[in-house]
Amino acid sequence: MMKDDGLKGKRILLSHGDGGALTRKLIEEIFYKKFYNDILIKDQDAALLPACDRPIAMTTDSFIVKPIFFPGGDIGKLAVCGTVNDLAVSGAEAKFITTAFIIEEGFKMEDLAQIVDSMWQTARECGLTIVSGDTKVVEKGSIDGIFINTTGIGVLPAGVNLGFQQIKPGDKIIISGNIGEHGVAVMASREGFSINLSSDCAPLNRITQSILKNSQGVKFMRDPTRGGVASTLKEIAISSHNVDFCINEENLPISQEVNTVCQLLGYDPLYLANEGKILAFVAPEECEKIISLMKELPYGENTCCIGEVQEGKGDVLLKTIIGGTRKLNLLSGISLPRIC
Amino acid sequence: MMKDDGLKGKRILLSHGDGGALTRKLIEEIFYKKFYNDILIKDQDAALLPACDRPIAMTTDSFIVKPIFFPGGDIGKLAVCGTVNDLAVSGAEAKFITTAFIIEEGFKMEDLAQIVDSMWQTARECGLTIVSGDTKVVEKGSIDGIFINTTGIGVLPAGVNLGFQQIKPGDKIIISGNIGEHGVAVMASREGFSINLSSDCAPLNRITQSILKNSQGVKFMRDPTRGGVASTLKEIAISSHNVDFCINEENLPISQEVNTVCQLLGYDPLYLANEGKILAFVAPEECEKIISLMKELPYGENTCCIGEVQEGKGDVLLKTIIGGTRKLNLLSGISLPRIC
Amino acid sequence: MCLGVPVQVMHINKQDRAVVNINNIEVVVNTALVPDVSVGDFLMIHAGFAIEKVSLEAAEESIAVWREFIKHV
Amino acid sequence: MCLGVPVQVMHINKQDRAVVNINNIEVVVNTALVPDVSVGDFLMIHAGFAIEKVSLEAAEESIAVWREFIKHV
Amino acid sequence: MFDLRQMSNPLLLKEMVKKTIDLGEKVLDKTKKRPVFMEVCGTHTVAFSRSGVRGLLEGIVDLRSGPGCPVCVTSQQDIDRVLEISRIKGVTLATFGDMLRVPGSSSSLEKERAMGADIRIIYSPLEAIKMAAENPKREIVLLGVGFETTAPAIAVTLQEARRKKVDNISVYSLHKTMPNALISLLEGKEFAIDALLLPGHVAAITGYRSFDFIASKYKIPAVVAGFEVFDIISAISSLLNMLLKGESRIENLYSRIVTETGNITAQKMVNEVFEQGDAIWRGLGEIAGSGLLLKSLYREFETLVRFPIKITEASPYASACRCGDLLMGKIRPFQCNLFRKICTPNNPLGPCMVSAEGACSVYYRYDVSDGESGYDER
Amino acid sequence: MFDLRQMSNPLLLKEMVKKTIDLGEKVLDKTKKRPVFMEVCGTHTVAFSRSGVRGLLEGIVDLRSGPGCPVCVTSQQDIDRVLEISRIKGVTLATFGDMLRVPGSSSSLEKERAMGADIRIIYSPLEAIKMAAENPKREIVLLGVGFETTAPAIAVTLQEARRKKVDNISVYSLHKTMPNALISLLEGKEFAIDALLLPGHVAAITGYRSFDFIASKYKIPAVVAGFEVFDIISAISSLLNMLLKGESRIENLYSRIVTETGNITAQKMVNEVFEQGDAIWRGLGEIAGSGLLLKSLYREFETLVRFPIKITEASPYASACRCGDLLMGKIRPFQCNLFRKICTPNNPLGPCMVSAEGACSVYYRYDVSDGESGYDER
Ligand code: SF4
Ligand code: SF4
Ligand SMILES: [Mg+2]
Ligand SMILES: [Mg+2]
Ligand SMILES: [Mg+2]
Ligand SMILES: [Mg+2]
Ligand SMILES: [Mg+2]
Ligand SMILES: [Mg+2]
Ligand SMILES: [Mg+2]
Ligand SMILES: [Mg+2]
Ligand SMILES: [Mg+2]
Ligand SMILES: [Mg+2]
Repeated sequence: MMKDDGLKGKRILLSHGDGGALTRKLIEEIFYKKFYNDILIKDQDAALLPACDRPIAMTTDSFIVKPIFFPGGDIGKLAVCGTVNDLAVSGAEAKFITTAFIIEEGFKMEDLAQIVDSMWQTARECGLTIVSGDTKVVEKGSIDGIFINTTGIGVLPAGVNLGFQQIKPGDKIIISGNIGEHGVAVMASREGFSINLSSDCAPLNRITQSILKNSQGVKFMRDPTRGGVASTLKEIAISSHNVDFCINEENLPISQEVNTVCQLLGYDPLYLANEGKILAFVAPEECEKIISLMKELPYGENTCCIGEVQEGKGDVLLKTIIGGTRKLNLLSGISLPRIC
Repeated sequence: MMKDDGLKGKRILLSHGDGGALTRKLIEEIFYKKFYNDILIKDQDAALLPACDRPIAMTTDSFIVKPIFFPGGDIGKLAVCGTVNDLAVSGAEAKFITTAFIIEEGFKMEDLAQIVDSMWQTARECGLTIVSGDTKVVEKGSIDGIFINTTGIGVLPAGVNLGFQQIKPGDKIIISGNIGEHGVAVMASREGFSINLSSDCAPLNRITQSILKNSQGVKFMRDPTRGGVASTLKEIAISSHNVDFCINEENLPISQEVNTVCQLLGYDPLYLANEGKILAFVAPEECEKIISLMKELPYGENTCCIGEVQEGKGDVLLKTIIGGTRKLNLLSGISLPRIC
Repeated sequence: MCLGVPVQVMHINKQDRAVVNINNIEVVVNTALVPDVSVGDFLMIHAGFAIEKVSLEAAEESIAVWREFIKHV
Repeated sequence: MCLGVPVQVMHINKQDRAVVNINNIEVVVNTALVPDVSVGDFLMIHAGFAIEKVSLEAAEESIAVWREFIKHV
Repeated sequence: MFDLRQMSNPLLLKEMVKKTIDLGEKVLDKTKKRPVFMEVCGTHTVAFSRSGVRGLLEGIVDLRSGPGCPVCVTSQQDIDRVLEISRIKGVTLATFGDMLRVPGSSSSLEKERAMGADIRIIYSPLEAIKMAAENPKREIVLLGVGFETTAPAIAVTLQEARRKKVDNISVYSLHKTMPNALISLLEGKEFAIDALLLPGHVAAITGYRSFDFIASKYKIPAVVAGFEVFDIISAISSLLNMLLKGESRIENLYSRIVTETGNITAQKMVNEVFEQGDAIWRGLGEIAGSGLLLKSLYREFETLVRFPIKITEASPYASACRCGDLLMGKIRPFQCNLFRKICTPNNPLGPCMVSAEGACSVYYRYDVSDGESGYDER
Repeated sequence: MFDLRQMSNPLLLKEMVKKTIDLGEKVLDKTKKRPVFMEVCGTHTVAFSRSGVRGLLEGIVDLRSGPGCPVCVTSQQDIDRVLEISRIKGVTLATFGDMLRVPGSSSSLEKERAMGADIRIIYSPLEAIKMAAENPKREIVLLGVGFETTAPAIAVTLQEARRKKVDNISVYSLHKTMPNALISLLEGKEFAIDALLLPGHVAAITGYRSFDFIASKYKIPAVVAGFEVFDIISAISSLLNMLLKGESRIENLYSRIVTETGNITAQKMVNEVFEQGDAIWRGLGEIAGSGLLLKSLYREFETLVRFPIKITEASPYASACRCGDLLMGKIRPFQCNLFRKICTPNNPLGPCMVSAEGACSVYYRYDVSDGESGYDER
């Protein structure tokens, strides 16, 4: 985005959050300037949305990231993608989103404008309408910059019925691309590594809608964010019935950059956050077709099959490159750097 | 609520927010324990809600309050009431709500349980279902305790059509009870005043649904939260067309406690937050009936008419007790205590 | 800069502090500037300090004058 | 407690610091424990410190022994 | 026992307004012009506008604001110094809320806080002592702003700091005193005010005799008045009465608080800690003997000794800002061309639009009429 | 130039596994029981489990963990002291992440942080110097945990602190050294391990000759090995070979890094800063000469001198916790009755379930089999 020079040097003041004249000014000059649409600008206590004859999906998330601007995105893009993706993996078409900002006194106005711009760009890419918002300002030092909550609703297309209970032995497990890139990109920019890697932060709704429309083989999807691929797989394994998931280490798409940073800092890429990836469980006979559908679309180019479902008792088993087997579990304790 | 003694001495750890095993434990032991319902416990990325053949209302707000527990409520009750009331004043029946917590490392587990309990109690009172949630934990010192975002959706009953454009000269302006009590209760407990006053924090959906169902005379409603009655009236006056609002100072319901604290600290009660009040604009011929409907219901006992709409150019005019006139404006600058 | 509030003394603490009451709200004020204060006295408070006693008699007198004036003039 | 990563020296700074490279990622490490380091050397890094040089010849030899063994035994 | 709330009886007050208007009309009959009164004190400015009394009486009296808003009369150079102090590492600035948004040459305390300065709003100067005790590694600077009413509180605070051996507190005193400022006003060539409403709480400290010179030397009628609606109507009525009778006296209408000689204890406290010095008043310029500076006995608590800061040139205000004229009663706010059009509380061009007591801010927020009705501008 | 990545070639590694199993079967044929090997170093424990090598070879070798996880062998009393230090006002504790969740008698650093202690995770001890320089008003306590590999880094850090005159940093040294701990183990009455895998990075510092006594005095075969999959398969293969031939030597399989005499510079650094002292090892008890304490020359950097803390009685661990037996190679984790049932990473009853290198935690997280297959427990 072109930075708006009129905002240079301006800062968020506590008064911007008092619900009075300055709040109104902020809303008009920063938020409405980008988010402008017929629903939002009615300026009601609640946005009025059309009736909906299909089941509705609804999800919420708060976004906190340090640094706020990172290679491949910023907290604004993250906040829209995060909610779009939760709707997408539940099978829904994302329609409407609300945004709630908590901003630290002294936050740079031009940074806020840039975040708002990237929210708007991302929402537009996804065909989302931002229908309602909220802004709170807190005293300097009482948060670290900015937190954003987004809550989204979407519509479930006819014929879509995803769920843990659909997952059956023989199903294939697909991931839409490289693992751990958000986690590593954010960590590397925090630690000041010079590294040529961007966060994978991206909206996945086009991918999910494409495979749901063109194949009956999709059983279940989830986006492996906090806790990474390993925790997400384990969560699904726990909730599903009488299955194990068998993952092939040699099929895992992990870039050399990610592997190297993990080695240096003592992390495991399987437990690092992804912000633009889908894990999909699909019927074996549809697997190839679904992979090619995903590879055709942006953000799905590196899609591959990483394993399959077997009868079992809720374990996630990783076949190592030398043919050994180890388990994957829920992340336990924050993923600390370790020197052990 | 009875405090759960098993939680005594326990604190929120960073690991509770890592998306792994401890996050799951927290969700199950604190959140699901109270919020349990068929939609929520499906544990999907997005909650699945039924189709809806009427227009949908949607609203979001983040809640930050110091102290977190105050006379008359806590941040949990506030977070549910705030969103229920935004839906209520837009005319909708509140149906589903999402909750997103940002919690400081070290927050007391029993306090969290108590907040969750009061959210649940309030949601139950309103007939709301909590359908989706999110929990983030941030480092000790990086926020002040807990922030909660709630986003709600509701259904607009047939025949309801509220809007600024309905407000016409001659309409009456009603408030559902005493002014400034949330602001004063919170401030007094912050300053350590011993004072016999509670926050007005309350859900207003029963009141709004009752008057919408039983009268065609409701033109517009709003809840005068941040910025108070004065800012809310002025906002409405700005958005409406060719009207002034004339308010009678002698009709304003303000308790002696509120007046006194305001005198002591140099605040104006008209600019203090309310968390359980409605400002309603109603047709003059329906005014008496609507007032009696409101007086019948909990939280509406002190309803009264405070003024009326006249032709004009967007001013809010206050007739003082001695017959003078002054204007009310948007709050400008945080409402500081002043000694001037 | 001269907002003031009249309050009544409920209790006198040591070292220039008194508990005062106004409409059933009690606060502590500094009485260093009004040393001869007694329980029951009315005080004018500014910035947490009592700056002077309030004479109810004088207040009553002021009103009486006006009432007289309104009635007879 | 003994995680280590092999890296290659790209540049030697004064006062026991060197820029090292691993898979195109560059980081600065402390070389106080390996004073005679040269550009191009491989180092084993632990906790931000080079703890020893890595001999590529020895590594090559170890593999050669195995290849021999696998081929002929 | 008499109940003070009787003073707020609306019926009584409405009657008082009526009588006052009757009286005003008699004055109009006699003089053929609306008399011009000045409410010297900013707290009176607020009381007139908030209660609507100003509007009710605008047909009979042209009420002007004076130099009695301490925030407004603080010079830009002093504000710039305060901002510089707030930027010193390790300093916590304790200030009354009124000062927060006042613009200096290029910033305000509110903006400095957003940039990271540690600025705390206090209700009472005593909180600064608590703050100092609780934060022994920080330097608390107490911003001393106000007139004779506030200065004693600061004096007591410093005495308490000394007694309790709290040594990480200092005061930056911008305190001002009324008499010399009034003299400067009254001596002004263009002074054209018919009567003065004097600040009641200042008089509570100083005694009403301290204002005698206004009547005796300058022959201007004046009243000492409180801040209730009852008080301000009484004040106008009394002044009209004097005008009608051609008298010029100092009348004490605030006898429930104000005595001839004032609060001797408070005066002693002030004299122990402060001494008279010169002060620069925005609009009025430098006035000899109109400021209160710390005595050398209290030099250890002097902020400027602890933190010698450089004096920078203040950049001039928006040249069209008429705060100066306003503070001398020459104009009313709407006579400034920027008022409401460009200058608003969210975009204040002068301190009179910022302070809660500043005339521009008060008129913007409360007043319906621009004061033009009734008799014309003269 | 030779590319180190050749070591990770899956085809090669798979062949190596095959050959090793062949060899193992010959040993089984000869001895009629699975030989018991101990991987002394926790980093090896992780390598075996994460790669799946442990499972692949479980038919031919019973692999036990040893006392080489520095977090696990830290005594409870020492952890309680660390917790007490973290609670001191003004102290910032700088620690490797591994220590954060280790339970003391009634708390952990993670819980202390939640209660307000200032605890920072570091990657390298050098960060502590930066921290000290940037926070001159805080006392940085660097927690020195680790074996011979880590001690030189702490030594260099303290020398740099002295050179840079950073005086708000101190070290609480819980450093331990391997040789005397191994002797204590080998001298144990119940010692029943057939061969040892020695820690490669410790040997890089000390030289492989420092382990000679294992073969010469105790007649146990041992290899010094690195941490790649290539290295650990090589290690097993080499030990099996020695067993088959009835040899007991120290073989250096990590010649790309480890020399006979080790890193002389690093040894000098350690000797300048540290001296040998006694240390309490969890499970092994007090072992003379197995700890590294600051020399009096560096007394100024000694945390315990700066903050004398009282020594409290440590409350005993869950009595059924078998970390002690585990660290001596007497059992594998699943033989503890609490393992997985009650003791899990979220509810760890002993440090072996907490540390990333602790055997219980490693087995819990990675291992599929419980090591029971193949030949039976003996
Ligand atoms: S309106 Fe603004 S510019 Fe005009 S005198 Fe007042 S403060 Fe100055
Ligand atoms: S499983 Fe737990 S209780 Fe058992 S030995 Fe390991 S750490 Fe101790
Ligand atoms: Mg979500
Ligand atoms: Mg999500
Ligand atoms: Mg998700
Ligand atoms: Mg809001
Ligand atoms: Mg809302
Ligand atoms: Mg709201
Ligand atoms: Mg609202
Ligand atoms: Mg979430
Ligand atoms: Mg004043
Ligand atoms: Mg080791």
